[in-house]
Amino acid sequence: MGGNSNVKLISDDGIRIDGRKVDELRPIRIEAGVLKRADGSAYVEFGKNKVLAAVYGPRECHPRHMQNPAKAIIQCKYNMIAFSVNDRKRPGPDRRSVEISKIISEAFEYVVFTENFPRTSIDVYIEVLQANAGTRCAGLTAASVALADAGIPMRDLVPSVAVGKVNDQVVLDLQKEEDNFGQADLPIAMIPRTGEILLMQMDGHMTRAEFDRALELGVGACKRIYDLQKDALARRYSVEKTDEEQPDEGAPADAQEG
Amino acid sequence: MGGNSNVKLISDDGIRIDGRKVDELRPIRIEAGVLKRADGSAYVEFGKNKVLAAVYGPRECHPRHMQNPAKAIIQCKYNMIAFSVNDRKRPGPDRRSVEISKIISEAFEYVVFTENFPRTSIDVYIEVLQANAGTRCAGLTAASVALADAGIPMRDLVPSVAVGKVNDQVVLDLQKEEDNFGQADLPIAMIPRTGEILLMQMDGHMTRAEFDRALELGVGACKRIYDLQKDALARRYSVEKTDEEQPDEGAPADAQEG
Amino acid sequence: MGGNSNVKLISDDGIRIDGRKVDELRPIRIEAGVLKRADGSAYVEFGKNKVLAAVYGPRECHPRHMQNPAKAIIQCKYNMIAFSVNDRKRPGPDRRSVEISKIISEAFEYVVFTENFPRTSIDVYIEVLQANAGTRCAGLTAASVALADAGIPMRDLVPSVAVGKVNDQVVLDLQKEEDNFGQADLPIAMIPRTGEILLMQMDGHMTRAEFDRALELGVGACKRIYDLQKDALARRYSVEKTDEEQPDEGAPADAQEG
Amino acid sequence: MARAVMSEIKKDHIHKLLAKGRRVDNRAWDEFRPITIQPGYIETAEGSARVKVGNTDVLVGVKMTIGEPFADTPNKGVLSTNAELIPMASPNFESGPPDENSIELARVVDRGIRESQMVDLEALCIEPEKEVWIMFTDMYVLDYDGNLFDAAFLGAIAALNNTMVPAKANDRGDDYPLPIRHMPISVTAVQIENSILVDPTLDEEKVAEARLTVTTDENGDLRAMQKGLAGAFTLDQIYKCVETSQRLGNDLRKLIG
Amino acid sequence: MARAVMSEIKKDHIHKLLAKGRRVDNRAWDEFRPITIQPGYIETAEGSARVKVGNTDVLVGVKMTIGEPFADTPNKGVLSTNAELIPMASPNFESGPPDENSIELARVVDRGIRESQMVDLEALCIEPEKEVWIMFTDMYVLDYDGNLFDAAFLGAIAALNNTMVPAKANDRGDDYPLPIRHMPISVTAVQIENSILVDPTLDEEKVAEARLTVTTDENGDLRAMQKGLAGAFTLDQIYKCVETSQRLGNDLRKLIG
Amino acid sequence: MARAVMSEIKKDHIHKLLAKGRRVDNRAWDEFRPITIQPGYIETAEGSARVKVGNTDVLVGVKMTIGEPFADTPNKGVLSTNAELIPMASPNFESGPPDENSIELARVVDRGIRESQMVDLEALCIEPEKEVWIMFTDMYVLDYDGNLFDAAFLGAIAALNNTMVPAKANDRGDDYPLPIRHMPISVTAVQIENSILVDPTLDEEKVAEARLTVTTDENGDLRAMQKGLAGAFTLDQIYKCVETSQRLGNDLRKLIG
Repeated sequence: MGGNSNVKLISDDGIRIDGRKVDELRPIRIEAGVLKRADGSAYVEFGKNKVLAAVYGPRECHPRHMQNPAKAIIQCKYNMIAFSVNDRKRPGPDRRSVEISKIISEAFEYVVFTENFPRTSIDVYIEVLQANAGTRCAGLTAASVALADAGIPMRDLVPSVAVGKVNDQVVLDLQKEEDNFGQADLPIAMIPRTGEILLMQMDGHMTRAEFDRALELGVGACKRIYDLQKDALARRYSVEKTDEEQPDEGAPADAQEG
Repeated sequence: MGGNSNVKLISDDGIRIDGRKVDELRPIRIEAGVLKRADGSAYVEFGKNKVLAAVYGPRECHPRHMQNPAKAIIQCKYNMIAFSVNDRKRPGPDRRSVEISKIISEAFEYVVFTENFPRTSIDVYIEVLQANAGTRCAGLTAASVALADAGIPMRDLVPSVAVGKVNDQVVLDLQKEEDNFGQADLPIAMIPRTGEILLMQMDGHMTRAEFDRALELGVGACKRIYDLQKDALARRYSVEKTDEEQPDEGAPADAQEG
Repeated sequence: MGGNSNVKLISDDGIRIDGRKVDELRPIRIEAGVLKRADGSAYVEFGKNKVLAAVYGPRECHPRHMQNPAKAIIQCKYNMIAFSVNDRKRPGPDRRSVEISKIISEAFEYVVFTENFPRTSIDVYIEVLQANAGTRCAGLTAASVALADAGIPMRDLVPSVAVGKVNDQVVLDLQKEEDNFGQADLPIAMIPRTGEILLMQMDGHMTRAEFDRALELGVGACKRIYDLQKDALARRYSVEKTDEEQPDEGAPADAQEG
Repeated sequence: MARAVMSEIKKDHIHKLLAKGRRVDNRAWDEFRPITIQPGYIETAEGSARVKVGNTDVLVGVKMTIGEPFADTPNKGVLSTNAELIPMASPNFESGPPDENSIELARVVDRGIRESQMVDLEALCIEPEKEVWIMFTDMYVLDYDGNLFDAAFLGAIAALNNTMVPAKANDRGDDYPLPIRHMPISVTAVQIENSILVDPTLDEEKVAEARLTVTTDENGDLRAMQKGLAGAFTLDQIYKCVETSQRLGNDLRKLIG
Repeated sequence: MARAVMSEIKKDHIHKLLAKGRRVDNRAWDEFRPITIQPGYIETAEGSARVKVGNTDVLVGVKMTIGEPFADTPNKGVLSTNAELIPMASPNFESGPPDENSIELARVVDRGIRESQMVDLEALCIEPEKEVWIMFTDMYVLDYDGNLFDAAFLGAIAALNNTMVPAKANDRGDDYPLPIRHMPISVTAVQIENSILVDPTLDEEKVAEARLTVTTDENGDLRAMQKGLAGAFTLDQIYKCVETSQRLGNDLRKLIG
Repeated sequence: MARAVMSEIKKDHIHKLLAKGRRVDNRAWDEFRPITIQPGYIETAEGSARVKVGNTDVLVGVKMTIGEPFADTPNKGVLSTNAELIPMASPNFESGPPDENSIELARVVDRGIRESQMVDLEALCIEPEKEVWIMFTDMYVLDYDGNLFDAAFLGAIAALNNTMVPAKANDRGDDYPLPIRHMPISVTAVQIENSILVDPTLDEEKVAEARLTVTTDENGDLRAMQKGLAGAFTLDQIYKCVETSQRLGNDLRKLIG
């Protein structure tokens, strides 16, 4: 958040620099099952963001002292690759990615039926290949599809999106320039079936009215992303049926529904 | 030790820049039982030094390969917090604190009845909140009280003080300017009951006669600090009796006496 | 490899700057059993290279998850000490030494009868005390003698040497200036008894004909180094017999022969 | 900081009391524990404060040095915020580099200071592109009994409020107080079986399903939020937390000089 | 990357087929799996390529910044090559700093680029002793099914071939393509019970006794070699690998722009 | 370096002999093992020495580079001392960054050099506040059989005594010997059941209750001390150690050039 509201990012007609309206999402593309080795995987684009997610597990949990005898632990690692941003990012976790990994892990701990897999670890890897603001939301969206692709039972899929404030207006799904020069950023993730908020962060400056409007916009957008997640899994499932002739293997579909 | 004896730190009347005589300690304040979570704790001021010590244990020793089947191990960590010195100190152990932690751990290994608690670890944390020369001695003095406060049986309390050489004179309990521009530094810790030396380091330059005089001064001062340690524990114990009505819980007093 | 063929390193008479012919080794000195604590050890000089190797094991393998229930693992650590090179090298492994350690470990995994010692580790330490090009070959040569000195049964001793290309000529056993300004470097290690190549790396630029010539030179030189390795072990063995009067303790000799 | 296990009996006790609308220490759901703030606790720091919220004890210090600005903000001072969950404070804290818990704590406090524009960073520029003040805020947890976010944030703003820029010692003119523009306050609540409880103790945190920290300024505007733990909040619960933060923030703000 | 254990049945299967001169996926001993190269895959990089060799999937990006040259090469750009075997790619890869496997991979690719003089490093000097271009080549393994050396090397040369020096954004004149002088290609073969197999799959690697990577240039000259794994090669096997690399290298070279 | 366990039989043996006033290797209580010093052992170092004290074998090298002085000592060279307890030297030494034992060793040697003002650091200033010589003393333990402190210290002073400042190679005039002002010598003794033993072997160290290193100069003045291990010394024992150090120091000093 540069907090610099002098940079004009929204035209007088309410059109943003990439041509979107204030309540419009970037083009979103979701594909499930894009990697061979991982137990589940997904590829997501939110505009110019390119994000891969892979899931391994439930598998034996190392180191052993981290095992929970009552349930699986979720270990999510969010990472930006070195050339995903303009200035090369040194490989390895920085403080930002440690925090994001933690809050995404916590979010999935709630939706995955972890009690089904005691003593195991479910490992979720999110790699941001190309970044353009909103990577944690794109990553969470991708990881959720990858978990379903891995056949891991969940309460629901988890869509995620950021809302923000730019030029004193509440806008949906900030891209890079808007994020750099905007006034507030509010990433959320939700459980569509119950309407509960699973992840929420905010920084910048919003009045109470702006916050309420932002939350409303975000919740609406999450529902649209949810549909795209379900579509991707449905395509994946139908492809699998055709390709591999396994009409009985319903794990991804199951996962998607509950 | 700057070794620069040109800076005049003692007046012709034998008075030091903070008004003390050469054989005078700084004002010392000792309080036992100052933290809630720790099993034992103490707060110590030596002049402008402010030091906290906390003890956890005897508790299970991790990692397991460090366990000693015959006795407890003492793991002391001495640390200066980032803003305890003029130039901010990066958090995390540096070589100096590693060495000090080691020699303090060794000192306590001798006085604690470690054979009473096989396979356990007794963890001693010393945090220097504000530093003004002599922090290892203040820390050791505090840690000893914290061990007693935790009810851990010991041969004796361990008082500690540094003696030094400034302007070609042997002086007790150097403060910061004296340490920076002094000619020698000799921190010691002792077991008052037996008169044995438990910790001794020296650097700088001392003749044999100066060394003998320094040792004599230090041993005398340790006895005075010992009394203050015992007072602090007595106060703590009487407070506990009043507050919590536990006239039978004699651990701190026991520890203090043996 | 500077690849700079303008620096004249071979005279018109085919003589190199240290007086050698293109197919001549540097003076080589090999001594077995030079350290007391290690189970086996060797000291090797290739010209100005000074290299020590020590072997510990077979011994219990830590950490346990690295144990192989079917055989011993070989853990070789190649290291250059801080003042072995012109610009002080920071202590600790760098990427180069990690790679060299890996390929040397792999080489010895083949020649040592690891299946004789399941679940153990055989630890090989190579310390380059003074470096002058070809240290990995000198180190491998030393380590092989140290393994034999430790009485560890092997298929064969492993001699090693580098061949290179300097001033468009293929030359044996590059020293430092030749390595700095040469055009190609080809370190090899072999099993003399079978003629097999156990280690091979190459960088720079060689035609196919040059490569064939280099390999031929290297194989021939390895055989000469092999003889020196056997001599060193024979001397070590005879010394031991004399010194310690243990005519029956044939481990080093056994190792040497099979 | 693996979330420590707690006895089932203690857990039940908290749950049963909550069912009757009560807390273990008899506080109201929106009541903080007693708070003490000792500003200027450390002489070697440019600013400092020791803050106790109940038994939770945090020491915060501010150090300032001169350095180069970031390339993209050539006329602004630099802020660096660090939290140390030292093993002195809890049997569950371990020695070593900051783990995910201390990183999250530091980053949430940092955003609360930075994004609220609490400190006028432009006033910390000495010469654009060349020299600015670098401000290190280090937070040490000395005794841990829950609600670190609010205790650390209170400590940080109290320490900043108390900081003198050491210009004189650096040959840059006279010392002056750190230019403070806003006074954001964070209020943290947890959700336990659909109840919202402000300023949770450690025992309450262990039972809690979800945590929400809301930071508001003197106008009641939102400056930062952070949801934590594995559970979820309904929208109504979020609105309740926001309103509580606005209301209690005003009371807490009065505690800072 | 501990060499993962593989079932005895799978192992036997590979061995039995090999005895009949066949591979599990019906390829000839000197046949690569299908290769796809997507140059320019990442917009935020100065050059990039995503390369698949069978199921092995590698993403390579090149970033360039301005920095100081090394003291001993004052008029040459600096090359830095890094490989990340991220845990996404294999259940046997772990998070953390590069281990010996990624270091070996990075160094072999680096030497293949550097010692072959593929890039004209002198053309990357801006001002001798002062300013040169620093070129970071980062290779990420996304999906691992064997033969990383060749997949990563193909990715690296495809990305370099595709790299624009970002002079304009750095106020150093107009952008220009990275000056490429040679086009080395690496070909890796393994030995299994005295058979030589090019482009091994992961299963073949697990069974393999020794590995040899040979890098040749457009003239068929040798530019780099690396022997790996615990076994040994006869001289004849080495000559066979060299000749195969020369022959297949010419085919692979055509895949790059 | 966990203090290795030793067999009870060996322990008893040492104790029984001591009761009769004898040591396992028949030395007197105040007698060093045979000492050999090879100065200039390494050509790539500015100074070096390999020192054996009995079977304990230490290699010390000195490297010098030009760098900036510390702000508080603008006219003095910089001294950096490092000890490596490499796993070659003992089955109990492990690879990795310096542990507390090597740090203590390095720091004790460092203070012995620094605080004794052995080297004239002002003569290592090239231009105040700008350029001084940085002197790295690296000590490698090659074979460990007790009394590292004295072996390492002997190695360090022998190497320093042998060091030529590499001015010529750095375009700073002619090379010159490092300016040595004092020749401090450390003598280490251990206490075993109230006996004092100088220059302990590894077996003696394992049995020892307390260790004391006393460093004295050519005038018999004290320059550094370090007490180690878990036991305690009486004042009389300390005086005895000091006097022994003064006496033996004079003998050892003769071994250095």
